[in-house]
Amino acid sequence: MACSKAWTRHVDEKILTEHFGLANLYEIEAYLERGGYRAVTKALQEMTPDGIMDEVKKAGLRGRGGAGFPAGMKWSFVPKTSDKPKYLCVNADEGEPGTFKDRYILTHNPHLLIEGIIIASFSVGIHAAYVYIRGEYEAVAQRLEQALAQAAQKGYLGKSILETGFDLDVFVHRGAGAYICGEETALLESLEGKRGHPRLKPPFPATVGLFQCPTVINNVETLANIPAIIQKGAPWFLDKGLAKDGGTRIFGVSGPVVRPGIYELPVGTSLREIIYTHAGGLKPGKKLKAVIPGGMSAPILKADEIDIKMDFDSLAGVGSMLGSAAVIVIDEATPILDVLKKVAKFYAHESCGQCTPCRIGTSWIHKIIKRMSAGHGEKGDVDELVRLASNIKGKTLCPMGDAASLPVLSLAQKFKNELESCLKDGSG
Amino acid sequence: MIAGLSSELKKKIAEVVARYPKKEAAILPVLHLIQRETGAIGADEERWVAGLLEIRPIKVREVVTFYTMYHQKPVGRFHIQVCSNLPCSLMGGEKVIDHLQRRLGIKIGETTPDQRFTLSEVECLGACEQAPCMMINFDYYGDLTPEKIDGLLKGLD
Amino acid sequence: MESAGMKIVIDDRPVEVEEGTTILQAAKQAGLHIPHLCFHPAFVPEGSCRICLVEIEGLPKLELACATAVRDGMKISTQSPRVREARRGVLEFLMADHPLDCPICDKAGECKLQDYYQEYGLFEGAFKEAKEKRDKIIKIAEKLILDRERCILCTRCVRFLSEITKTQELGVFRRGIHSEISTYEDAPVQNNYSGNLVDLCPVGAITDTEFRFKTRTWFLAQSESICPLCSRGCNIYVDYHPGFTRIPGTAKIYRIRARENLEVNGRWICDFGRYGFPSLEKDRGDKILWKKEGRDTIMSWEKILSLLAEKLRPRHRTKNTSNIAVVANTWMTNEELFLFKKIFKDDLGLKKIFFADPRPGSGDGFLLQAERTPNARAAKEMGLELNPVNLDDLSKNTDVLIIFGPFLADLHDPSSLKNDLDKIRTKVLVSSHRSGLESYVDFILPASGILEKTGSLTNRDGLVQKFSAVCPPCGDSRPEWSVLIELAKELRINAGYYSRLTQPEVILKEMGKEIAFFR
Amino acid sequence: MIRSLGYFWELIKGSLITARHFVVNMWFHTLKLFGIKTKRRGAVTIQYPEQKKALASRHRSLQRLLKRQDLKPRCVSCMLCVTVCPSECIYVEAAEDPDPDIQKYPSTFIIDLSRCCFCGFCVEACPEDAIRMDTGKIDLAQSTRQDLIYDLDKLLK
Amino acid sequence: MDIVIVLIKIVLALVWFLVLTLYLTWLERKESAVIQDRVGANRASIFGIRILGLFQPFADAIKMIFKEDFVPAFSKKFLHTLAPFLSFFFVAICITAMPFGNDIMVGGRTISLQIFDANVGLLFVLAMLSLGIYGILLSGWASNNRYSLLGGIRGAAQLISYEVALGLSLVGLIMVFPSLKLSEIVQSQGGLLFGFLPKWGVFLQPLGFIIFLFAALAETKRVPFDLPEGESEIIGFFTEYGGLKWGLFMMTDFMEIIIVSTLLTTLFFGGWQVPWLSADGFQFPWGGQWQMARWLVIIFQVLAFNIKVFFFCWLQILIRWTYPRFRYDQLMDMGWKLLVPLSLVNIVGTGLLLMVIK
Repeated sequence: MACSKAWTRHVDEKILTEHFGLANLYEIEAYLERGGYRAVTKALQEMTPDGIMDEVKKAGLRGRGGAGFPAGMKWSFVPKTSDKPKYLCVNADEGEPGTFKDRYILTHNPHLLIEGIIIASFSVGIHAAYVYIRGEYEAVAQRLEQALAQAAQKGYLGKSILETGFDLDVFVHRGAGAYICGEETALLESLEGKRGHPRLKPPFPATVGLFQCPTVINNVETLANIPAIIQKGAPWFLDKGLAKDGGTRIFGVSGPVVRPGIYELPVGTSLREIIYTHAGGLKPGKKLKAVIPGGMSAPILKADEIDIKMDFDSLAGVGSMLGSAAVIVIDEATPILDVLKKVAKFYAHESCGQCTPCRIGTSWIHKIIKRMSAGHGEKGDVDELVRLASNIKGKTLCPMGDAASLPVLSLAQKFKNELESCLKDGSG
Repeated sequence: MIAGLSSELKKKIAEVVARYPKKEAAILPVLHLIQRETGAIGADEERWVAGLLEIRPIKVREVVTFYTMYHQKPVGRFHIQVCSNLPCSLMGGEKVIDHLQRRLGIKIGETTPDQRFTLSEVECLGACEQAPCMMINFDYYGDLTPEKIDGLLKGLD
Repeated sequence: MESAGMKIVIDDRPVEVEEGTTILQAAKQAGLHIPHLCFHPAFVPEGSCRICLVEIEGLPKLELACATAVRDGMKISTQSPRVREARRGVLEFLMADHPLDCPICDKAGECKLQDYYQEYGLFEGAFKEAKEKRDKIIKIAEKLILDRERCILCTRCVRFLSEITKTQELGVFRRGIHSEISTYEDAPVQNNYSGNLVDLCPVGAITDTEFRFKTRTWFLAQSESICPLCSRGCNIYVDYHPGFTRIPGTAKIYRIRARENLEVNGRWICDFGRYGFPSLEKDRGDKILWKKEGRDTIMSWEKILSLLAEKLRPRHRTKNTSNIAVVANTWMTNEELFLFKKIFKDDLGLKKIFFADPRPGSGDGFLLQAERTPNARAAKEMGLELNPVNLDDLSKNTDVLIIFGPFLADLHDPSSLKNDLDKIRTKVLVSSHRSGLESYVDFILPASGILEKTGSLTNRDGLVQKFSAVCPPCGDSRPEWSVLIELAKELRINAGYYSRLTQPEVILKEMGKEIAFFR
Repeated sequence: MIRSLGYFWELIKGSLITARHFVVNMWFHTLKLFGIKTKRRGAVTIQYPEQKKALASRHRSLQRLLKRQDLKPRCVSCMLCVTVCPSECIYVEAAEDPDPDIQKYPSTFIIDLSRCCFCGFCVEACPEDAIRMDTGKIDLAQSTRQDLIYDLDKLLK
Repeated sequence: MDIVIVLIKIVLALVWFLVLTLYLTWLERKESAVIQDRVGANRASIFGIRILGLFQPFADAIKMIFKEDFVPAFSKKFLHTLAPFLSFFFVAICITAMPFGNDIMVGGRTISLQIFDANVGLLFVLAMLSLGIYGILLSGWASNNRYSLLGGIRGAAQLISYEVALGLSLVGLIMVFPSLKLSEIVQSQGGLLFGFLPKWGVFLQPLGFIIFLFAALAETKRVPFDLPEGESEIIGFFTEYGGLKWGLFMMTDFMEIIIVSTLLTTLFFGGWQVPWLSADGFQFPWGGQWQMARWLVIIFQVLAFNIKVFFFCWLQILIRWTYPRFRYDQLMDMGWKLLVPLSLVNIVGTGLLLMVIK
């Protein structure tokens, strides 16, 4: 690994990241030493599938991918009786700018995920799981494959795990560079070997998913939480976080802060605390201008809005969202137009091109912003951006339309004055 | 070019194909494997893959053109992909690109005449904590500064 | 479970529909049109155009009408300000990436995008940026041209080729704003149903070299008809240009399009039928000729029919009709075959009745049939035997020969045809097309082409389909049924019976009385 | 009866008016005949072919077709003029131009002036500003019908 | 020899008559143009020579000659052709009775400048004018067109109505100049009234003159009285005529103008008489005289006749271009309720006056 130093930095010991400090945690021996696979043993030998599902439901584990859908509920949607095979897809297509938590889990503690996969599959009755990992994470994928091989060797995967008669195969599937494949139906399409075009919902993947079969799709971080829940119980997990939103979250902090990195903190930690206490505040000489609290698709918060609890409901209350809990810090020296340009370029580039508002709307917005940043902005362009973004919002096939429009909307509205000062003055 | 696939690779491909209930689903990993060997996915490779997975070549082309990681034309020996997305550009991603362009004497999307380097600008690489970052082939390099880049380039090969 | 009726309300109209119906279908039942571009009833909804959004009471977001199944008690609004605003927004996006070249677009006038813009758009274009440049003239099939700038990526064409023909010649390449429809390398769309892509394309992205630039759609009169080129009997639209008064030759058929009939052809027709229409208009005979002593004399219908009747009548009186032979064909309509049978078989009691039909081709296993004649089934149902022409039998002891249709010339080689026909004294040809037979016969009666007459055809599955004339008869020509009736009247056999049969509808009714099949 | 006779006086008045006109105009005519120039003329007539009145700026006269910079006709043969023409005097046949930005050009463009009613709808309808009625030619009489049929060459002149 | 002289006179009179007719068409155009501030016909030219459009009548004539001689279907061809000739003939014949000047002595012969000096000359003229109605009726009927027929009937009704007034208006005149011979009527207008006023009919019969003027205008069937024709809207008796036959109707119209003018001149304005001009020169009432040669006097007189005729032609054209058309009831009212009673009053008044003077 060319820069192994970079893979470990500023880690807070918690549920998921407890042993990240260990250099060889990804080796199964090291993992077993630390009490690994005990949860699997407990789940498979002492618990019923429904019991596991109930425990996860009670734990208030919400999806860590972005939408925050309760994980237990998701599992229960899968029809119990179905002659079709069922599948588990692990969403490791971490493409949201600002997000890198899954990479940490996969590199440092792949067995935690494998454990989660085994428990979830057992609970739902799945015999094949695919980990859809983004194409750029080649090294990560290799490490995961290695971990899988080790787990299989130790009998935690494959035929009749722990002699319970439960079979499970886990495969790694690498994407090839498409942000849209982080959307669950697009991920399925991609996994089926097609273009990553999101599917119409309904039918939901829980009933018609991968290869037209019932499918559970969970984020890496979500599944990585499962072993702790099984081992320590739902109340313990719930206690770590908030009433409806249990556990901890891995907050990834990037931007000009003193200590960028991941921080596993209880759900509901305030944004100010994350930035100033854990990440060490901004670099010397920089001043906070704004924060994007949940990955690029989350609406931006201004510097005076950071006294907010980082959980789904609180952030939704101020018109933003927790998303993947990726905190991007923006300093005073950065022009908002540059931020907007990056946002617009990203979504124009990553739109899959299937549905009209996203395909044309994102590129239109990008063209306007390009023009503005080239100094040819005209009066009314900011309002035009707002209008176009609202035309995309809520009208697209998949959530990417919202993801593309929300940051533009929030930037254009909250920083209207700054943006308008970039326009040509006069009626232009 | 496609004829010269090593038997080892063919075995690997067969193993990958077997992982999926439908052959078609293996297209992404198979393409990855082939591209690693051939450098790009041209029409020959597409037809070969289509034959292997029992689909029409057009389906392969659809997939190849959709995903950014497949190249229809070969790239240089070192494919330098620099992230220019928000977290990286906050930390000076543009400077990295400018420096690389100057240093390699090529623009974004171009390959050096000696086929050593190809420079690409990519969206988020998922390493925002070490911004600005870049990827040379599949290796990540973070916290880049012009000096560090110079050192890296020198160390290559 | 008995499919329970779902009671829903669309735009204040209560409708009861079956379970599983989508909102779009339900609205159609209620008589409302919800705009849609990517949706086509033959395919699984894709939901990519986003123009069929409707508002459902109680739901925060607008939902797709094409893919959302109704639930009992749903209240749907297809015209609320929110919905209209959303459609307008979608149209604005489509327009931003669509060249506004309606004046030279062959789809103009029947373009969905135009229609919807008229209904929901009508805004000043806010798009000030540079439009995407794309390739405009791409030959994707022998007769199809793709204009990528006009393409709105509804992917109907792609889905048609993968779901209906299963040939998958087209695909979507690249992504985002750069997405484009394309063929693979140099493999063009090559199947017998490629023409349907033009009908399917909701905008003018795929056009047809046969129709491209020829005229504008609003000049065309659209008539419903039946394709006569094989025994499938596909339902078609024939688009006919009534012509410019001052410019001769401008009144003509410009194209054939598929007409929906799920019983027969679904929503498609084959290219053989679609592009076969020029043969119907080519080489038309339009003059009534009598080759009196080798010289062509132009005659009137009254005169030539009475001349013919004079030749036939004495033989009928003397019950000496064995030296009369007739050749029919199954391009004739039900009514004509019926009259033919009535007059020649029943009334005149002829024995020498033959059929000359076009040679069979090969079918394609989907719509196109090997049997290249539209009405063979009817002849069988009527009890006519489809005896092929045997030239020896035909010319032996024959004095008068009446040939219907031009096909005899294709079936026999000219020299033997001439030899055998020369043995017959009086030869009459009733034909819509020139085929070379003219030079062997004495009387030429021009018949109207199949698109110029009204009547009915029976397809191979025994479905009787009525159709009406698309355009006026060419020149002096008359439909065969009228020729047959006039001839029967001149022969003065059963005069009362034949003079009642004034219209094809009347004849069909009469047929129904006599032959159970046509009831 | 007597009352109605009042119009006799009006009749005489009327005659006097016309007579006055006659006398006055005749006077100027006579002066002119003897070559004496006067400010006022005996008649307001414009002697048409020799003297011409300036046409109004909105006048409509013989149609012309405009050209592009490369001297091709601007017309894209959209046939909107054909559609809108109330007297059906325009006939257009389209052909394919090799330039994909033009695509369609008229291979035949005929205006039958013997039918034209100079309503100017064609000018209004034209989306390309390819036809105009501003040539100022209004004396269009010809001795044969054929001469009244203006084709592409004549209209482009 | 007499026959030769008569023939010469006929030729001269006809030439005069026809040339005047032709140029009356030109005059009408020009006069109307001048009244209306226009220029009028000035285009007809021979080798580029225009001279005020004087060739216009010839151009018209050529045009009419070369136009298709059209006879409507199902009409009587003969009658249809005859009608314009009848009209033309009956008007043309009237010129024979007109005295152009005093008798002249050529080579010991006394030649009257009149073709045919009937002793019922006046009645002859009136009779011939009345016969013109046949042309109108015939054309209306023979056209096989109900509009033409109606036009013809309107024309006949109008002409007959005004004929009455026309005849009656002259009774007073005949009583004053007790003769029907036109030459005598002219001769007797040679003297003076009250020693200075020419003894013209107009001074002796002012009311008669006015009635005659109106009735005569009505007889010419021109604009205020053009109900038989009404070309612009009600359609008249020669709708179905074209070319030369139509031209004949038009010529008839103009010839009627001339005939009416000559009648007015002859009956009311002293014919060829020039005031105070006797056979050997002017003898002014205020004393003094101009001696003149005999031939000069004759020329003066003929000239005077022509000028007077010309004036009335001009006047009629002026009237035609001044007034709008009558309504048919107004026309009939005026004829029967105004002109006829007035002319009767005129007769009675003249009779009483004559009795008193005697």
